[in-house]
Amino acid sequence: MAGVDTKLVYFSWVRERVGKGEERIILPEEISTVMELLLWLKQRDESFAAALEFPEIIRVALDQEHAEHTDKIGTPREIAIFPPMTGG
Amino acid sequence: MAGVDTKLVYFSWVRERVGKGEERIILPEEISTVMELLLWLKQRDESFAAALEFPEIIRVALDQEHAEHTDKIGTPREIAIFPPMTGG
Amino acid sequence: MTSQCVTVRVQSEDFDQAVETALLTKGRTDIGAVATFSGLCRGEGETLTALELEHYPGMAESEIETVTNEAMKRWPIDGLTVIHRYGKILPGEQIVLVIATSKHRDAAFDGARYVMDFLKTNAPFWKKEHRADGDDSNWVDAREEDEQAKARWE
Amino acid sequence: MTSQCVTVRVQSEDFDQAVETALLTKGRTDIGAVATFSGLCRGEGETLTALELEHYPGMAESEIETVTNEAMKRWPIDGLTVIHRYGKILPGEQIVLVIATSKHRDAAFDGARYVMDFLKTNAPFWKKEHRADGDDSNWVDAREEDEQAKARWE
Repeated sequence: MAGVDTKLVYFSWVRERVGKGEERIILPEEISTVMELLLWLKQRDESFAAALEFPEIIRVALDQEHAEHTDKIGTPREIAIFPPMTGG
Repeated sequence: MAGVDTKLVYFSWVRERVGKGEERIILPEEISTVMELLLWLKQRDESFAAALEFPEIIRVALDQEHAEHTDKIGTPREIAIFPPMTGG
Repeated sequence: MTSQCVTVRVQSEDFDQAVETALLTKGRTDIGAVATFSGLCRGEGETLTALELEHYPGMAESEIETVTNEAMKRWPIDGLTVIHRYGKILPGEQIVLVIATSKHRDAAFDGARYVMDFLKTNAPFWKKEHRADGDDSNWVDAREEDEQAKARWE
Repeated sequence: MTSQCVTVRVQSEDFDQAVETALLTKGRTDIGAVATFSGLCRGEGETLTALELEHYPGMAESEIETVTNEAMKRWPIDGLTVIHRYGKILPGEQIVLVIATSKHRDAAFDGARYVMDFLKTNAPFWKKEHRADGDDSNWVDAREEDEQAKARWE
């Protein structure tokens, strides 16, 4: 988990606000849960602050499976961050 | 109501058991409700006895509208008698 | 096309679901949901060769219209088409079609199911079985589940 | 054809409901009920010129498969087809299709509606509006009703 090279992918207005569809990051050691990841990303820069202004509404998927904000992140290869879905 | 010339129509196995699809009858004066009609028809002959063996399950429509067994018959032009429906 | 359109047909001929759907949706951009039900004749493990549907002409149409009117009152439905066949119908063939269109899916789903539930128990149709063993005397029994299905809307 | 068949497709191309229905029903005499839902793009009184659907490739398919598997476990469904489009979709065009077939109508209706309810809130798709006034920046908000609709199955 800590210090692991991970792919982040963004969708919808989260993607637009952060200004990119994906990136690779090294997850800091101190990040354990999904919510901790969102709060850490939010303080990276203004774009992330805008995208993750209300982290409680943001959805996260770990290796393409929905995760709760309290879930441990573990060591996924891919973490997706996106707004509530509006398909169908 | 009483003594009125009325068309009776039969469907499904009621029609088969009474041996005809329709007939005209003079409704006897003493018949007031739908159930009274069924019980009167039942004692007409063996065919009606077989068709209306269990009058409580038989459905009746007065001028093409469903009627309850306790409903007054009134003076319909057409009375339909049939088993529970199995469409759809 | 008007904003509400109800079609009820009782016929011996088969119908084309795609044609009926297009009649309700073509050229319109205000419909978000189309819920469709079609009922088919089952062969019951090849014991049936056909169903023969008897109906009460006039009352069949008017009972279906009563049901569609009630559905249009209960839900914001834009279009509602109900077609019910009579006569001899072979296994695999279509018996009944209900299409409900609306802005949102709940009204379309509820409308279509409501019409089917009431049609089953209120519309004057009766099904007779033609059996593979040559016995053509059996009428399909009404199902208690169909009465219960109607009760859920009360 | 096997007795249970599930098809899930995520694609940009349009689909033909009649073709998909025939794939589930053709040559079969054991299916009594076909429940179909199609979701169309609404023009919202001509304020919209198109919807642009973004999706998460891979996860979109696997989330729909999770929902279809659950539906197959819950109800005696014979066939289940789900097709969801992505990309630019014009008002009046089709977005999503769900077809559920079964012996009886309750399983077909329940299965189709269950899949739609979960697909709405669980499948990773997002709709962006292209507006007639030139504003292409608005993403459709998730509806509280859709969360409630999912809750009714618990």
